Amino acid sequence: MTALAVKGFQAGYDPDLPIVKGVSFAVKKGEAVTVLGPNGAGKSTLIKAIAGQVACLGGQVTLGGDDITGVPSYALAKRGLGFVPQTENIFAQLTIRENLQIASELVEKRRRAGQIDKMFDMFPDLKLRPNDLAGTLSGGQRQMLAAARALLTDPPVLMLDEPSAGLSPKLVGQVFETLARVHAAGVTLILVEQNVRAALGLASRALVLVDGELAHDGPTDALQDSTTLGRLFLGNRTREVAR
Amino acid sequence: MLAAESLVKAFGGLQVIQGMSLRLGRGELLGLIGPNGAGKTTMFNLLAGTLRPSSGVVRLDGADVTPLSQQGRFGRGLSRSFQIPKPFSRMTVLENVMTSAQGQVGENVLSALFQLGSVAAQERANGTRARELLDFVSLSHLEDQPASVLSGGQRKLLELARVLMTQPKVILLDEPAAGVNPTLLDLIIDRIAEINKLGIAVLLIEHNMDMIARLCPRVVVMAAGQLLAEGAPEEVTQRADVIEVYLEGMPT
Amino acid sequence: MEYLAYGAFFLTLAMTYSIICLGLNVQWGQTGLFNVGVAAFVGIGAYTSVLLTTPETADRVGGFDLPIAVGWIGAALMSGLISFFVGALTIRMRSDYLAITTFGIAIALQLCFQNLEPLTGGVFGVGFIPRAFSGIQDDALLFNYANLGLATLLVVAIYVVLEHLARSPWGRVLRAVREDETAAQSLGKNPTSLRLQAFVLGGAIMGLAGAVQAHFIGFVAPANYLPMMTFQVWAMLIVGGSGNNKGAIFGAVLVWAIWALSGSLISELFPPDQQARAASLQIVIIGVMLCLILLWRPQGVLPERQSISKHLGQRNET
Amino acid sequence: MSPQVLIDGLIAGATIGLGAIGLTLTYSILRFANFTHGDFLAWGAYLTLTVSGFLGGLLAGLGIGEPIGPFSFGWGLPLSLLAGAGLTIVLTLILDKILFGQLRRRGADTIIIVMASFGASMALRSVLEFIYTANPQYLTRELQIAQPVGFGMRATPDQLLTIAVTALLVLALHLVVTRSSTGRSMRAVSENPSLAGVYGIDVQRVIRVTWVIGAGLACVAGVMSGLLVQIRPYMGFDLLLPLFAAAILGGVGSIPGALLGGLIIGLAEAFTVQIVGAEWRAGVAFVVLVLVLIIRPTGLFGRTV
Repeated sequence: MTALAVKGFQAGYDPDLPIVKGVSFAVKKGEAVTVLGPNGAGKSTLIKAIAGQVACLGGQVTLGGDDITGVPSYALAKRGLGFVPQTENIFAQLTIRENLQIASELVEKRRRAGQIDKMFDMFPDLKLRPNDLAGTLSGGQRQMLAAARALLTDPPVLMLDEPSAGLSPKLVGQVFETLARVHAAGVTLILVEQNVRAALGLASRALVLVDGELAHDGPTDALQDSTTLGRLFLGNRTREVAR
Repeated sequence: MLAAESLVKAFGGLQVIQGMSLRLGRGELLGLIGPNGAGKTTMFNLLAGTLRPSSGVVRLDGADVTPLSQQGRFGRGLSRSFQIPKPFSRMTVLENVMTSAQGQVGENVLSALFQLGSVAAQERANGTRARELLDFVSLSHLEDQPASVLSGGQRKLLELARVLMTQPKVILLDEPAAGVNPTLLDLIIDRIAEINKLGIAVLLIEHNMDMIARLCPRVVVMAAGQLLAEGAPEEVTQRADVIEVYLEGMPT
Repeated sequence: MEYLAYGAFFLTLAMTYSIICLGLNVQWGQTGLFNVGVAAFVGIGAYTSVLLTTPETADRVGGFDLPIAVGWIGAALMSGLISFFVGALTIRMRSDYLAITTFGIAIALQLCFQNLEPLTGGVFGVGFIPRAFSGIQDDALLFNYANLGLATLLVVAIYVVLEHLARSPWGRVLRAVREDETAAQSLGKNPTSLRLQAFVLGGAIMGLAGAVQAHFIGFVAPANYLPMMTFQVWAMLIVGGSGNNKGAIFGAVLVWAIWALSGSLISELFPPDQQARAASLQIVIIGVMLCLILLWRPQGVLPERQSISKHLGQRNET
Repeated sequence: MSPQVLIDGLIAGATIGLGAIGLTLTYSILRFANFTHGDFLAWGAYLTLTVSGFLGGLLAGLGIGEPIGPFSFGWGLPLSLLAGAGLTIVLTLILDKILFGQLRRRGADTIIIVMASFGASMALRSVLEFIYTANPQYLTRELQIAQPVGFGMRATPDQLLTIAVTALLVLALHLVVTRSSTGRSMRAVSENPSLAGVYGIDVQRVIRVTWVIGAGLACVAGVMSGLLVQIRPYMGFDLLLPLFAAAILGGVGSIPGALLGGLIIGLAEAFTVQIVGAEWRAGVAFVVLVLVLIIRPTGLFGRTV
């Protein structure tokens, strides 16, 4: 059962210069997939475009079989495609509770308060001072709030853009622990990461993007030994891995 | 030529650069590598003067340039490229290079109106030099085209020509190979080596290790805002701690 | 005969609008500065020149009885100076702050024109302004042709100077700043100073146009410099093609023609007591036209062209 | 100087403040300086006037056309105001649909949208002038006598009512924006529209709500100004600079700021009329604007809704 699929997908900021150049893959329901690749390969652009944040320049995206190409991001959120951007992923000028309240409007009225409480239980840091502005949170707490916001609606598919960026190793551990729990609960995860080790620990399958093209698609076991990985990130990584 | 001495840079409470030093010798070609989030770009901005360090000293040709802005350092022969090149896309390729020339008399409206002779002479001289540089980066066939038609790799080459047009003594190149197809990559590598042969010192931030290995006799590896390793590329990339930081993204 | 004289009169006014439009093109077309106070800068020029060139009168300050040419130069300098102050205050800020401030300047100066009676003659303004070629004023046709010739000459001269500037290093770096301010800055250019230069130059040209117009019509009054005028000039530039000096001139003539024709059409169609009311339809036409052009052809009739330095010949020459 | 200045300033300031709130909201949520906002005030006043023309006869026929209590108008006016506000809202929504929304969708520069608003403003005002002529019109012909309200100040019941209505509307709006889910969404969109989409907020809907609030308040402000002074096609245009000055003085995006800015400008105008002379009144807003830009360009309340 396919949760999300892209076919011949092209995306970018300038129609003449696509950053993602014809990528195709399908993610099964309940799968955890990580998108890896060197800097500037188009990883972020890929998931931003799937989430409706960057223009899709060609190809098709389907969510649970429905065509969602070009659907605006708010409608995707309503259809259960959760997305956590890498930076500026919370409203700093709103309170912590308000951030969650906005997200809660996507669930039925009677479940809203319960879902917010559930998130407070999941991320106890947020419960300490829920009526403070979210802008006062530390970097790690911001990521927690961003994740809580996305998880609040129980999305069947959740995409995250570098959730570990700028976090200390301890916090990275916490974030991935949380993601593992989320995944265990049946959520399909698509994860763009720079932290290869952490990502491989969580995901069962890796997509490697190089220069906007899919260079590798397969189970993470194959990538576990560090020579392959070293070559991917430090050595002549492009062609041989691709084919 | 260009030296950083125990630079520290903090954003809010977060120390991104934690006492980093490096030295770029006269006419040297030095590579700066490290995983994402290691602080390379911040380091680069500190050297170029785009950012001011919280503490530490930047020296250019022996002189302390720490208080100087990017413009000030620029005037002393330090030029930088951008990771994502920003050509003026509605201007022609030639104009893009011409615009980079420094000290143009005609860039003031009054001089442009009244000092016709010196403006014309300077334009001719700059035009000749700009065309030489376009020959150098193999873009001369496109000189009358708007920069918007250039491919990603060609934009990198144009950026190189623009940087050279400023007649720098030191250039800082931020990922000149990112998003470049293999054919143009060879050309870029070749041109950077050529530039270096002219006696211009080059500091190169790059993720493409092939390129680093081919160009740089010496590399500096950064991790978590600090110096992790230093030496020849072949040695450095074999080190376990270097491989480790690349896989961990952001180590302690 | 009468038609010929009217034609010359019409074209002369169109030429004065062309000059204003060329000034606005320096500010908007080449630099991207949104000036909503065009009428004020034109008015400053007009009043300055009037002050310098009219004979001394008992009930007004000034009246220096200087030659018309001195009035024109003074007009350009004065408008340029005011532009400098407005620009220095707002050019660093968000682009729409300049719009709001210039809008404010237009209203404030309108008040000054009305209320500083000893200087401006109040709401009734100043009449009997010395006119160029006043020696042949009795021969209406010849007089109109002479004025048309002079105005056209000025338009051509300003056009040539502006084209020269567009192809100069100044024009080039101005385009660079307009396209990408931070990139230009990283090449050691100073965007604020460049923008300010363009704003002042444009303001000075508008001031000159105001003086030329005042000496042609023969009187100035606050009602000549209402926001209406700003709006007309904007429509001219956008329709003609901003960024293109030929477009600015073409737009001025075209919109002025539409304006004049719709005006005479209204006076034909509506009874005299309804004409003031119907005149507002003219404004609706221009307003709707401006919006439609912005929606469907934002580049105008004559889009901007590449302007290349004239010192760069063909490649093989160098 | 008589203390009367204070109350005159407050009354003028209330109108400016109400208008400035709409302007500041569109400025922070749609992110452009809207030059048509002044004309919304004028359209609101004329639409209300037109409806009340129809309604006046009807209500008089029903025998309830008489002035209410101490006020100069009957039940016809509040009813027409509701209808007028509705029509003004429809007008702004249409304008957004055919002009601003189109430009937004094409990714036009802010400044192009500002320019379009400038063109639309001229056209809107001239349509009014064509339909209603430039002659001033009045919502009521009843004469009112100013009553003493203490401290040597006098005010008519209508004037006091406008202050009360302003206070009520601003309080209500403040509660909506700070407490309701719609207000939350508005604040979110003003901070970061693309993130708002990720959170599941329909940005287009928030934009429509913004127009509804802005147009509604503009209509009320226009009617208040029409009730106390007169209705002219240029009334909105003449108020535009004070509106901008108030919004910038209060800090773009701040509702209390816009009201406070409006009151300050109203007071400054009243003082100017007393000290310098009525002919310089329109220049006050410009002076305030320039002072704000020099001293504190972010305004009194920075940048939060």
